[in-house]
Amino acid sequence: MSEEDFEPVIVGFLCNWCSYAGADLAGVSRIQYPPNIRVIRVMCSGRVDPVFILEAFKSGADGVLVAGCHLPSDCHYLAGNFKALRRVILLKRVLKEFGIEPERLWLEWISASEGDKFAKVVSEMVKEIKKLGPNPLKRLGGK
Amino acid sequence: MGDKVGAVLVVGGGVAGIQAALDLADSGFRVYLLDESPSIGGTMAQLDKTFPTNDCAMCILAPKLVAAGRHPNIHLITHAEIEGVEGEPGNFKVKVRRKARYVDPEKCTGCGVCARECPIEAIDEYDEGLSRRSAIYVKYVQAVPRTYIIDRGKCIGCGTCKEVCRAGAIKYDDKDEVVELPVGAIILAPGFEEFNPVVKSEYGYKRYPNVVTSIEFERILSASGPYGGVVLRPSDGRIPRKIAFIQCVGSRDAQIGNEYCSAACCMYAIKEAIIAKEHVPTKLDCTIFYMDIRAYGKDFEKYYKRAMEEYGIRFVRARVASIDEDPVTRNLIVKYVDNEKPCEEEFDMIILSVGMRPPKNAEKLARAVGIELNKYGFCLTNPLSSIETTKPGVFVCGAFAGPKDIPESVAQASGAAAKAMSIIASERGKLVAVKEYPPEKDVSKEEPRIGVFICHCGINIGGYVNVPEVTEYAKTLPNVVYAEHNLYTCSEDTQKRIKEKIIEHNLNRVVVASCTPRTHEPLFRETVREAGLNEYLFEMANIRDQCSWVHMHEPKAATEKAKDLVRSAVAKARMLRPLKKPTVSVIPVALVIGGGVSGMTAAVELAKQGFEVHLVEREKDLGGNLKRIYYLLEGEDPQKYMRNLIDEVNKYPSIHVYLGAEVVEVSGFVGNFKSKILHGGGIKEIEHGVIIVATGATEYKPKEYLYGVDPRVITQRELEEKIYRGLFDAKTVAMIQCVGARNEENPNCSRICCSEAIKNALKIKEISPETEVYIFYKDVRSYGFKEEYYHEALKKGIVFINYDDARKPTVMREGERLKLIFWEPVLQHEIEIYPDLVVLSAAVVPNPDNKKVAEMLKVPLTKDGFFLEAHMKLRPVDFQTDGVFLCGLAHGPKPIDESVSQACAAAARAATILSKEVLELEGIIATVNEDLCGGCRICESVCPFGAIEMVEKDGGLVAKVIEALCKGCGTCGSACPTKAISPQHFTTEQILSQVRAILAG
Amino acid sequence: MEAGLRIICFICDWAFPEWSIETPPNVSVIQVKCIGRLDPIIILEAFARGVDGVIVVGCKWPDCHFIDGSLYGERTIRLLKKIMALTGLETERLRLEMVSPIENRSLSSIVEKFIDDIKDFGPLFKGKEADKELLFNLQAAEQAVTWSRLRMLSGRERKLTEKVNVYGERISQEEYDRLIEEALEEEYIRSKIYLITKGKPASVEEISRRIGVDSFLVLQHIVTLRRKGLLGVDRIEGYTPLYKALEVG
Amino acid sequence: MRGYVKKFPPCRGACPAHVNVQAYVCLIQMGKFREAVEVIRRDLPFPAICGRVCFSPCEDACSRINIDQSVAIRSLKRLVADIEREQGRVAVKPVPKKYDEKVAIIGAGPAGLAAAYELAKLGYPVTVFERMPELGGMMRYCIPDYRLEKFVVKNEIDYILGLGVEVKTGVEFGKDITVDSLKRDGYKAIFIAIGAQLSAKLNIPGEDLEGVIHAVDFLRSLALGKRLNIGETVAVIGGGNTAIDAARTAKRLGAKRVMILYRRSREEMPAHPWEVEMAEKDGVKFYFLVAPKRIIGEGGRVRAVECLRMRLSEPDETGRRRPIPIPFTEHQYEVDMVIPAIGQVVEISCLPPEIIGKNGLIEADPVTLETKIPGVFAGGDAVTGPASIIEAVGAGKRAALSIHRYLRGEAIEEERIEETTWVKDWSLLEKKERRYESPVEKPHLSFEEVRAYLERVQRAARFEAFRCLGCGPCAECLAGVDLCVKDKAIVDESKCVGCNLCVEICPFGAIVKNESGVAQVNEEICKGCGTCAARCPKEAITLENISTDKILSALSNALVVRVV
Repeated sequence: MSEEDFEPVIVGFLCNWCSYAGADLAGVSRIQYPPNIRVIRVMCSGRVDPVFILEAFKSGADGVLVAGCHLPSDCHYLAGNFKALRRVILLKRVLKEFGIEPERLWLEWISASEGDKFAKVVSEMVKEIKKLGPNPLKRLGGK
Repeated sequence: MGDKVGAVLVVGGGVAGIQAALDLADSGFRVYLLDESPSIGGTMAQLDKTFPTNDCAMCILAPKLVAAGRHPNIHLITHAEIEGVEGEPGNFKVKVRRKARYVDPEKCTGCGVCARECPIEAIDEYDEGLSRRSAIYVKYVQAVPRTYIIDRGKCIGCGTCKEVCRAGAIKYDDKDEVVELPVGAIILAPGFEEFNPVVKSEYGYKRYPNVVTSIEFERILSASGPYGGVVLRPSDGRIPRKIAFIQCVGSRDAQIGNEYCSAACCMYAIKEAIIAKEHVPTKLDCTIFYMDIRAYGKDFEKYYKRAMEEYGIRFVRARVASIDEDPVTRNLIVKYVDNEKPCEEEFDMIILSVGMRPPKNAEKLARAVGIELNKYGFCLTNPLSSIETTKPGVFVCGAFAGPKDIPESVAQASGAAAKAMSIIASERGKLVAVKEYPPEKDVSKEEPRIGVFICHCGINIGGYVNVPEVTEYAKTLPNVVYAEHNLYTCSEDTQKRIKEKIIEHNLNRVVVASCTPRTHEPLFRETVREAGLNEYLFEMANIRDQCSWVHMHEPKAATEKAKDLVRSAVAKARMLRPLKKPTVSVIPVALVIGGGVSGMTAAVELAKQGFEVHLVEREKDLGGNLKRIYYLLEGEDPQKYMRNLIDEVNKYPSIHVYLGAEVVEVSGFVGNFKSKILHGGGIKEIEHGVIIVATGATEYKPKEYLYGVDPRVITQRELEEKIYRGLFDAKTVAMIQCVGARNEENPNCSRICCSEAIKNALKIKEISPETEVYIFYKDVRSYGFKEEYYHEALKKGIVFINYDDARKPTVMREGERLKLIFWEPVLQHEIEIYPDLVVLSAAVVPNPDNKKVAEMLKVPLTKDGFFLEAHMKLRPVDFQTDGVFLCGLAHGPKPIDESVSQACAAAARAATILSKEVLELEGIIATVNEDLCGGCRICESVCPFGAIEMVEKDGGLVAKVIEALCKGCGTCGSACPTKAISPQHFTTEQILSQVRAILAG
Repeated sequence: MEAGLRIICFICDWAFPEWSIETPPNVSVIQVKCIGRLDPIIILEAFARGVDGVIVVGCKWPDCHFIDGSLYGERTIRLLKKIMALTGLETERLRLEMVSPIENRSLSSIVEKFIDDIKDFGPLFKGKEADKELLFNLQAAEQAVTWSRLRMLSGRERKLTEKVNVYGERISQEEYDRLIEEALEEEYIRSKIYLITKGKPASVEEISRRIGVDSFLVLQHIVTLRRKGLLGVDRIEGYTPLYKALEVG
Repeated sequence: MRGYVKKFPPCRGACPAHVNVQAYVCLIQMGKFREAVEVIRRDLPFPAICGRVCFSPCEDACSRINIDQSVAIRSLKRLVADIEREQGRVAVKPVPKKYDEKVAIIGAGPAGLAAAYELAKLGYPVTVFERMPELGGMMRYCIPDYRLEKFVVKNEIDYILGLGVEVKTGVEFGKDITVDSLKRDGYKAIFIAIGAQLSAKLNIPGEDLEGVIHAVDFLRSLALGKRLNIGETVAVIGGGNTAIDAARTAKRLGAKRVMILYRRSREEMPAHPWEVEMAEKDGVKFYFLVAPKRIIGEGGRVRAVECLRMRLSEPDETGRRRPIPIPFTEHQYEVDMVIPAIGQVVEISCLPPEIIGKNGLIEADPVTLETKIPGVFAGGDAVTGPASIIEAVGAGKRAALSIHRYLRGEAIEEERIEETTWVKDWSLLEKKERRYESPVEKPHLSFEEVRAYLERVQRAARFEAFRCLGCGPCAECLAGVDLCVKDKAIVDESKCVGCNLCVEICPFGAIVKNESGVAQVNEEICKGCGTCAARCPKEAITLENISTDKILSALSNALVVRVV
């Protein structure tokens, strides 16, 4: 598969209060971005269990985006975003062992008024993951 | 006396108005929330970030907007004004003119197609003129109500909007409508208007494009603003390298008649400078030209310090004489005088920190309501209770009562709500909407039968996503037994249809694919509930905001994505379980800790509303700090006020006062606390629903300036006592400010000392005009209208001498005389004086008991030991722990009127709980599978709300969720190693099934 | 024959019987059903392709076969003249002639008169550097009339000025002209910005220099274009954001 | 027979014979005069006749009236018919007989001949029975020469006969032949179109005096070549077209004074206003609100007519104001001749009694023209009472269709012409005062003048035809689809936002918004002018044929050609 043909699938876990709202704002402002992302809403980025991310990669996601409220104090639940940060950092290490490039996992802070940032993050992520090519687990045959 | 009406009119839909409305509505009153503008939100909705936490303003405001918009007891009346008020407290008749909007709010879905097609452009007021909007518009994207409005002045009547509106919401023949609202009380919260600096022509505003106002700069900073959050110079779109803020533009300016201080500008300028530095990718120099930095609020001084030290923002104490533009570079040359030296400095951009003016229609409003205004045109209030206007039954909050920042406005708002409640306490619950639902069907044993409803949203979705195709696709998904598509799934008739289809097809799960659940989930949940299903058996797929609108040029890909999203929603729907909203009963009794002015006020306000109160005071008598305050700047007699307040406390049999008592143990949670009071040698156990912390604060006992060594060195409070007792006789008095404050040890400002010093100095001049008074200060923080007294003091010849930490005055004894040496900054010379009295403005320090109380209540303290509220901006009297509130000096230093407002606010917030027999809690909370729980306590440690307790079971420990405290964030679920704890509605299985479904395409 | 000006004559199918259509060789006649058919893009494109003059011949009211099609056409020409003035084109290079079949005029004389009147202007493109500017201006004008704002306004001109608007009011011609001229100027500048950034990302100042519009105004238009989703920040170079036109499908 | 289209432009809809006006006017625009006549002949065998004497309801319906004046349709028709006649018509060939069923047509007036024409075209053996020596009925006998030359009538009848129609003249219905006899003779269908030949009587004293001659008889006698002594003063009684014809003929025959006595006022006159105008130009005097009471004779011959003054009452149920005599207002007009022209009646004595209606007319279904006797149809004046040629032609055509269906065993009443036309709200158009002088509208010229004029007006005629707004869709012109480019607007629904602009500006109301709020073009109405496409804010409308791109490429072609 050539780089141009490859359309990555990205799963996004967005926290309800900031990032999901930011993604909505991108919509309201009609900021166009590539249609590669599929969003799953969680109440807090702290809810994102590493299991979710691993399952996404196992199921063939080419990239996973976790987005939450800005550090330090935007979190609706006080500090869920810090927890997300710690988990993602740890998980990135683990991913390597699974044969998945850690660059496929992104963590971003996107506030409710950063619609354009959300669009930008998605666009960049698609670009970067296109460079990485498809999820290696998928390449190995198992989907 | 006429019958009372259990409704309140709140005028002004800014953050203050919204807060007042929510408090009233939550405690059983009908609220009419009126705003002149077409949507609520006020000035706060325009802000980028808020100080001192740098929270995104919209992020924290939007939930309140939404809550107000959908509250069954709040009736929004936007684009309206008051024409007249008749009647008396408890029973007013308010004539309200609802201005023609030309859009039917019942029909408008807020989809925005009209605005996109409208050919007429107008200045966007929300963006302060930095961008354009259409003649048909909504104020901002998150606006509530998100109902469009036609700007009749701009509209040319081409008819396009009506044609493109598939919802049929446009009505060109709309007319103004005058309605009469019966209400028991009125709360005025019309906010303020920014000073228009065109008047200050020397600053070149509007002549030089790179001179902007602070509110314009707020929009420039905002990601949703004109420049997308990149700070740009309006003249050429370049990112500035060097910007300056000029303070007090339109404030503290006798020339233009605005003598008062606008109270918030120093802080917002610091905030804007910090945010600008954060937003600018390159190096940005920020300079703030100021007269005094008035960072007097809680944790403000720290913020100010951080701005200087961490961010390197330069502060220059100088009044700027003029600004000139370099016509070539359009840079701005600021002329100012620093240390008597005329200086010139070039900047890329200048931000004028504009002050607050009374709202545009203040006079009209005052006439219509029948209240008086002060000389500046703000609302005239009682100096000791600044939420009361000159008309009984009419209260005020927010900036209309005088310039102030958001937390104070919010506190005042809740306070005003309490005042309103007490007038019509007897009518509580009489005018609120009560809804009857059919019994809930038990679907637990059924196979999922999912109905999918897919919205065209006019052309918003249907124009880009092949909706019929997605519908057909949905029909092929497992467990989907029915699917259809609608022009507008949110329309009233579709709600009816969904209900019919649920019954017709015996659906037990419903999926709607349309817009965002953030705005529309409650509506559909309600519909599902009305059809006899548990409201949590509903799931949404966001195929508009996150699909059709963002992939407008890729209809094929958008359609595929919509299918994926629907598939994911259906997958989750399959796993949905009905949830019960847990309830807790409420004991309608309050415990107030502290018998000072705050505690007493809170107790009285609650008693007025018919609640029982236990008021616990450690000392032998009531009154707290107020006992030692004899004068007020504004001239009122505080002692009389205190006596009246104590009388009132004693008047209510429902207030149980425990003097010389102490709360020693508290257990339970909101609605059901149990406490022990040590009183008269015995322990009394009480049960109550809420706690109000009003433990006050104390005066710092100085170690500096020979205090306690020489009797001629006293504190302000001691001076006040001396004057009151007629013992004052001194020819020269030196006052030293910030003793024990704004230093390493206690970095915060004590807020009241400047005013106290001015008060006492003026008093001295009154009784002994020939006495010389020197005040040594860092910044004179006589914020708001107190600035007037500063002016008066200056006029009376009181000498204000600035000092900084590097050159503090020194006090020493020279023989019998006291000698004070100080650096005179103007003369650049050291000077000595020999005062008869040295008066130290000692800091307000936290009550040493705070720590004990905080531990007992499991509530946090700030670093310096004051209580830390739930949110510095929007929840100033709440604790993060539900059911516990705070007010007065326990929260931080503040003058009496602010304490009174806060006390009322705490009472109002408490009333939102006490007024309910049972509290209904959110259903999305965590539950524990005890069989799996290993008792490792990880969940307990990660829970930010202390909602998990460990209980014994079969000899081991297992986690237990305290339902009343859980907020459903799910952090515990992802941390739990055995997956024993699971947040409902976002369970691991549910999310994993979504993940798998999304990737199964 | 000496090289004459290149002229295009748009003529309504009904204005002249076919047998009477005779024009000099340097005039190309393009028949349309009605001059109401003439999308402003067509005429601007004609100029952009190097036509030196365009004459439009339609039916005088009330002879239009499409009742008021020609009246719409007339308004379009009025709009076009305003646009031409902005692009720096001599407005005389576009002429509208309304004829009635019963007047029995000859097309060739109408055309010849036109050619005679504009011959002093010479060819549109003079083979000089300025041609590039003019071409760019014309392209911008074409872009401007492609966007819906001008079309929405001009399409409703007759309704608004001759009948009444939705509020039952009539908008005076002066008021309408003011509106359309304002919109025109704005859309024209926006089109230029759009076209420039379509080529390669550009900063406010580059654009300002390129089109000779104050950078202050350029930024304002960029704000609007961004709001409309037509423009985005490409990257920031040093202290200067560069903008790029967004592809619109 | 070709199928009927359902929607007509106003002119065609208004024409009782539904002549395809727009088509032939369009052809005239193009200078295709012969084709134009052919198009007329599809519906009407009498282009020249109707071009002269038709009361032209088409012109009354013409949309152009809303702008200035109607297109001079009748004159155009006459022009092309005359040109064809002058230049020599292509010889008519008999239509091969396709069917065996013989059809008898009683009466060779416009109705009978039109029916014969249609049936012959369909391939039926048709026989026309006529009592008079010449064919043409009222056209031949009752319209004066100065309005309708006999050779014109003959020429057009010859055309019909050329198709293979058998004619039997001098055969009197009811006497020489009857329904039964015809059936016996093998005629499977009969069309009775005997007209209204008898003059209505005044029923006043003196009606039988010498010098009293009823208009129809007067005109018919002249047509038969009789010489009449008309004297110096003639009074014509009545206000219809026949009265005018009689009066003007009398004038032409040398009467010094001709007066028309009419019991109502000018407004109520049934005669067409232009006929009245012409008569006045000829010098005919009009006396209104007078009704003859008796005719006074002297020596058995008319001397004077005594009249009563009338006044008009309130309008009655027919909407006309009834005249009421004013007592004691008797007065006399000295005259040499009185020509009552107050209408004709059907000669019912020859008819089978079962088909005679109460009002002295034949009773037949107004649409299908069936009578109570199966296989017997009736139409024209005999059914409607005195009416016009074009109405008679319409009846003939309808009868032919009915007979065809009857003979073919089809349902007779189905699929009749729906006289709907497209609707345009003309009230939106501010009508401007504009007197328009048609270059071809010169009917008051003498025969010779007109003929000379024709030569000159050919070009003018084309301009006149240009005035046609072409209300119907372009496909109206079935003569030559290739002659002009048919086009229509097409909406790209994915681009349309429903702004309604196209709906507002479409001059023909061809665009509506459908229930999903998207513009929808009614192809039948759309004329492809492109006014919408040039303005659609979302560029959602294109034209099927001549898209903007096509024009742009024409542009480059034009330039390429020039460069070469």
